[in-house]
Amino acid sequence: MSGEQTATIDSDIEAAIRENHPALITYITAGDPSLEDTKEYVEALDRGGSDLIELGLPFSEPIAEGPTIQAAINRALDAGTTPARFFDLVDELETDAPLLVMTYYNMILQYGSEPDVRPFVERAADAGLSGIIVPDLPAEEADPLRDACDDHGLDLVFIVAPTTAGERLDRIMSQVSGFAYVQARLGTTGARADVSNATHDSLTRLSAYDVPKAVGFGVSEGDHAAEIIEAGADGVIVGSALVDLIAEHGTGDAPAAAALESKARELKRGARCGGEQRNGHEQGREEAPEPEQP
Amino acid sequence: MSGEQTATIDSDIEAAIRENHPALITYITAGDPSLEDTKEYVEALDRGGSDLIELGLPFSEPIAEGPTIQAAINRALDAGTTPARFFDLVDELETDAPLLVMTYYNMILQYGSEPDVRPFVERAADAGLSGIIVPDLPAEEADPLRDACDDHGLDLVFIVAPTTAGERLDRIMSQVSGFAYVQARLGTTGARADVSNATHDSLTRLSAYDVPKAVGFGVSEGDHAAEIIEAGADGVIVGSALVDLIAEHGTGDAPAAAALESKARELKRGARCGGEQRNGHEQGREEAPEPEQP
Amino acid sequence: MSETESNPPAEEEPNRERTFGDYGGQYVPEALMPALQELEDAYQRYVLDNEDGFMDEFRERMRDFGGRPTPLQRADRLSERYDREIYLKREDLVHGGAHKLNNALGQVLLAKYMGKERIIAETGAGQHGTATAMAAAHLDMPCEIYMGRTDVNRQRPNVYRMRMNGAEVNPVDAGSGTLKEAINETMRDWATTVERTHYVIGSIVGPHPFPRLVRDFQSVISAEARDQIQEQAGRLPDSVVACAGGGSNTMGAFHEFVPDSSVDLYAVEAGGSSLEIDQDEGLAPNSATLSTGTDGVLHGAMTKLLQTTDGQIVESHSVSAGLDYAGVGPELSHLVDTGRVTPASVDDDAALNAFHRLSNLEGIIPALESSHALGFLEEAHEELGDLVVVNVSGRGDKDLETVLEETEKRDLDAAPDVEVFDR
Amino acid sequence: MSETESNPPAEEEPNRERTFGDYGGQYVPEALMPALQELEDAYQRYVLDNEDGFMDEFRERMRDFGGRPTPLQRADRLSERYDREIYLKREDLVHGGAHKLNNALGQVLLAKYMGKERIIAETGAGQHGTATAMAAAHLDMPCEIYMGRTDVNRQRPNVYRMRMNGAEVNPVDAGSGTLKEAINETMRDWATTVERTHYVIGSIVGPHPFPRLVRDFQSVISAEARDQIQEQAGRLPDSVVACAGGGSNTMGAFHEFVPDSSVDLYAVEAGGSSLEIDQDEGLAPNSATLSTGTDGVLHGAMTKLLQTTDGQIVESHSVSAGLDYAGVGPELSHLVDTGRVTPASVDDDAALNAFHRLSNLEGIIPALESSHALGFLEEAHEELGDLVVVNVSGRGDKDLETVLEETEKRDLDAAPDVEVFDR
Ligand SMILES: Cc1ncc(COP(=O)(O)O)c(C=O)c1O
Ligand SMILES: Cc1ncc(COP(=O)(O)O)c(C=O)c1O
Repeated sequence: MSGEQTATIDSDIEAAIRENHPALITYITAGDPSLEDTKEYVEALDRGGSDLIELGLPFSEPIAEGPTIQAAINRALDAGTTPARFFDLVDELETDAPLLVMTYYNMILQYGSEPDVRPFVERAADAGLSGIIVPDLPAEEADPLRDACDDHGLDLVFIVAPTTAGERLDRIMSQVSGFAYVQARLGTTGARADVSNATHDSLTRLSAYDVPKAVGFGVSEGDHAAEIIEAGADGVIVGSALVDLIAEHGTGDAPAAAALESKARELKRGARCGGEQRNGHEQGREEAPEPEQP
Repeated sequence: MSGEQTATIDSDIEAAIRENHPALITYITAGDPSLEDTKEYVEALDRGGSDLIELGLPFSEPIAEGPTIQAAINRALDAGTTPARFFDLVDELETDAPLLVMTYYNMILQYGSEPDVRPFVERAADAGLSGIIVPDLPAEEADPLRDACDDHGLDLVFIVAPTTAGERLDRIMSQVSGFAYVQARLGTTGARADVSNATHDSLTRLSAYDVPKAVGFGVSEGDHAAEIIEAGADGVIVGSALVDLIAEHGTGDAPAAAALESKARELKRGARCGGEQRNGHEQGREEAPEPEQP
Repeated sequence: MSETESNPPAEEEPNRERTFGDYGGQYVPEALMPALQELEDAYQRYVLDNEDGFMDEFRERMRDFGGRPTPLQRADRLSERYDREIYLKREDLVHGGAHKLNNALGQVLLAKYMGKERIIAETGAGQHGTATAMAAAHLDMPCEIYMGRTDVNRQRPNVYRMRMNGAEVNPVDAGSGTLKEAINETMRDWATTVERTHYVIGSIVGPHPFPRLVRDFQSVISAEARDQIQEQAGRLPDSVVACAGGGSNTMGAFHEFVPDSSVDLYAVEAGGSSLEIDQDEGLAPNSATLSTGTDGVLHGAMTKLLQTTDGQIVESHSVSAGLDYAGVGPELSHLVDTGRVTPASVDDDAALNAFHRLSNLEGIIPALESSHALGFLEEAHEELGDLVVVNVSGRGDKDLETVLEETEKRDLDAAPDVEVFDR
Repeated sequence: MSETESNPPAEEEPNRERTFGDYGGQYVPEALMPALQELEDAYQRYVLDNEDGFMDEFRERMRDFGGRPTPLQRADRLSERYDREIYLKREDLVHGGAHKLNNALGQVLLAKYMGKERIIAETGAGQHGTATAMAAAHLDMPCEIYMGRTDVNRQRPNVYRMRMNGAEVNPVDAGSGTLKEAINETMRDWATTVERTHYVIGSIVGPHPFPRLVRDFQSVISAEARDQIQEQAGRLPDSVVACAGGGSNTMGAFHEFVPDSSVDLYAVEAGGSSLEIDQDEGLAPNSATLSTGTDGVLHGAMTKLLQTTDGQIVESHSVSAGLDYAGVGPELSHLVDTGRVTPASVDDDAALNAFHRLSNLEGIIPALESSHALGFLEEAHEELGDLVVVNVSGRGDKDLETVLEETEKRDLDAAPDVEVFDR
């Protein structure tokens, strides 16, 4: 176990989470509404305190997304976002926060002249990306991509769902690369008004695993961030709430960047606040009977 | 055979045909376009030289009629023609030509309170009708009606079709009452522009039977009448051509009656002319080898 | 006439068969009589005596082309609802979607054996027309279908199907442009072309031998069902329920059970909106001939009819086009008079509810005609005994539009909300 | 990752079964993986091992409710036209009008055995949706169908049928509002409700074990046909021809013949109006995936796809809605790569002509999907040997309107004149 943790210590991503604990991970769709806008927005999210930024590379069949991100993906595709242009953008970006690409498996497979994951991973590494998240790639199908990522020093982040349990959970948690993306609830992405019970249950279930855990799917407010971090997460992942802001403000609009920046600040503040609460409990607990330390 | 012929000698109908040879039999639908009109029209046909007049009592499903008489029947039904009113009309009529009623079997059956043919036949006899023609009553189903007609001294006229042959033809011809209604061609009633070959064939086929034969279905012109009589018929039956005149002239119109009268004259003249031609041939034949006289 | 009566040896045999008690007969124009005799002869030879293996070929084609045997299905949810065993005879699965093909294929094949060159048929809503067109295409016979103008316009999909199967469709403009006029017009065609044409009549109506011929082709329904119920339920049913228009699915479903006196037979007619007849207008807002009709002659046979006291045939009415006929098969009239068959009627609302109920509970969308039999089950199940067979004479895809329209006008408990288009 | 590979005893068995050569797999969100494992387990127990008599009940219900076996019919006039023996497998006679029920009933029944409480399914033109709704009504399972908004509006009769069978119909507004979007949305529902819901996928597509499960339910087609042809023609056929959309009727018709190396198998796809893909617009005017597609991942499986070089899935097009899909079953991709199955395509015009030809010559109105298989017969019969089985996957009543519209736009030799309304 400790050997594995050492192996991931070169991970920019894990480092970003551990160092900026509790971490804020933000997501937007590249090309929504244009790649120029995306550049501005990423810089705003970076300024706003994002510790990691996920950039969605749009795929025509986004089966894991809710309506908000689906719509963003359609806008991005209509604007002519392609993998080539996406990487050109990433080449240009200079952010404090490490960047990840989030896309569907077919996009990765088709990059280059033959169906093969390696050209994509190479280009991603070249562009300075730190990791990849693939919503339709469960651990069982991940070998080829994991090999390629390992070869190029990229993290391949896995999602842990509320339904993930037993032997599969153990296996996935033992292979965490970067962080465990904890899916807050069943269903698709999309901003929700509350934090689900499933989130609390999952974090309890996962507390035995000593890996960085970031919670996504439905987080939209500073308060949610606080609650989630307090419940044991190491980071929160926010996407739809940010995409909503972009959709509201439209293209080429300075206020969109400003809104994203201030939303990021709110979320980061919430996360910190949750972290302090948790520390309070933990100290409280440490003062109390005796913790079940391993 | 001679016994049977004696039996039918009281028949007004047979007498009318034999005495006025070659005979003109005319048909119109009672109540088309109203029963008052029918009265006038019947009188006109009588004046025009009809030797027998058939009055159609309209039935809603006239399966043996072509479009002309169908339409007349619809007009008559729309005008409220019922069996009761029909008989009231017949009560009033005073014509030289004997009258027949032509109607479908169900009309006969339903007259009176129970399904039974007798009340109709009684009332018909009462009204002074001389016979009945039922287009949907083949010999096989005719016993009850034939009995009733016999009891009341009415003729029940049968139709002989181009398809009637063999044993059935013999049987029907041996039971002729009034005259044999020779159907000129397959199909339905309706004025045609020529005399069909079937007519000639039928008359040849029927020449061996010594009963009065009148040909109907499609006869519309004096020339047809002539041709048919020349070919061996004892009478022609004309319906649709007269109904066409009624339809053309409309209701309460003196010219309709006049047109009917002059059409009747044309037809009667044609028939006579055909008769003379035939007599010519027969005399010619009598002068030739030797006729096959019985 | 004394001659006819003095001629018993030659006459009695066909005479006896020509009728069912007082019903039936051959009330047709003389021109058709020879064709009916030819048909009687062919019926005897090919159908009754299986000459040239006619019936074997018929059965084989009904299997391979028609999809027979059709299942007898236990209806689990209806059985639960009515607290007795309900079995459905699935004629909706016959090729074309109804029992109609049993007869149409039989007659077209018979016409072929008889050396006829051309097929004609009448159709109302188009069910018999489409079945005949299919059979004629399958057997490579030219085919013309008469259909009232009103029906042509309101049953376009069926008109297209017939055309696609290569049949000519002849619109009939007379009268109200519906079934009655189409039959009249087909008879007129037949009277003109009888020598080379066979008229494929669509139900157990018309002159002898049609009622027997059609019944024999349709009786495959009860022949199968009788075996199936004994195999599946271990005994004969307490009752058999079928809708009745002309009555061909009805007698098809009953025929083999007629000798089984323990089996009650229910013929369910269309009650329409009311059982009264408007004498002045010549309209019946129903087609409950067996329950309310009087004896008379229509389309070649003596039978029970909807008619005015004068004898004019009235316009019948039912939400179900296939039941909308003022006559009924003479054999059914006879079996009702003798008490062997119990007539019943179900009104438009009850039939529509039954349509929705079967669709929803069993996943079978029945024809509106068949829905009358199912509506009777709802109303009278308590009198039907523990084991009931209902004949589902056809499928309801053809009725969707009518059902939607008619459902919208009413307040039916069993109807779903169908408005998903504006959500 | 080294751990996965070092764990062969537990992993290899399912892994081997997860794919067909390089195709197949389980490319789905993590949340669905446990459900797929549960389904794999149920597939093994109930379908493969007939636990609790599952397969017996399935077969019995397919007989009594579904109308199986369907006939294998010698097509006399096609045989004459093509101068060889042509047999038609009559899946058009299955309840609901297509082979779709074989799968839908199997899966809904399986869901019941698994203790699921709710059924969801996608549908394009509505064929799979109506089959699923029927099966769910029959088995008393709540059912929701996702259907693109465009499809909802252009396939109203099918929407009504589903509603009448008690299913909810959920219009999907995303994208072009057709099948692809409906599948995406159904997957989203499933990802949310996976614990109590079974997703009844409509063809041999999707993640493992769906392609095997659906194929096994559909393989009743070839199991019957293989027996029937031997009984009727005395030997195995030289070739079997079936249309391919996702490929469920295709593999259903092929499966039992796959080991018979003398039997050639032809999968006929929709050639649409052209076999080219417009890369810029992301449009394919065809859905000839097996002939022209490239390997990729769609809806959970690695298979042949219509996609841009970037990997975006294109909008496919065919006159036949049921073939209009950018993917295809992974097993078919594999069998094409290994040479066991020959892919072919037939364009819109040829399919329409074949539709009219079968209607006119045989009295069977085929689905437009099936018309592609029949169009191939017209084009390639000389290569198909002396004894050919064509799978008529469904009936064409559902396609009448489309066929009329599309026929009017073209000049087709086989089309009849349908204008009888103004005569
Ligand atoms: C499905 C169905 N059932 C019943 C009928 C009524 O006819 P019959 O009473 O002759 O069975 C029809 C007539 O079209 C029909 O289509
Ligand atoms: C009649 C028919 N055939 C074929 C298909 C194509 O599906 P598959 O390729 O899965 O058989 C469909 C799909 O709706 C269909 O309805």
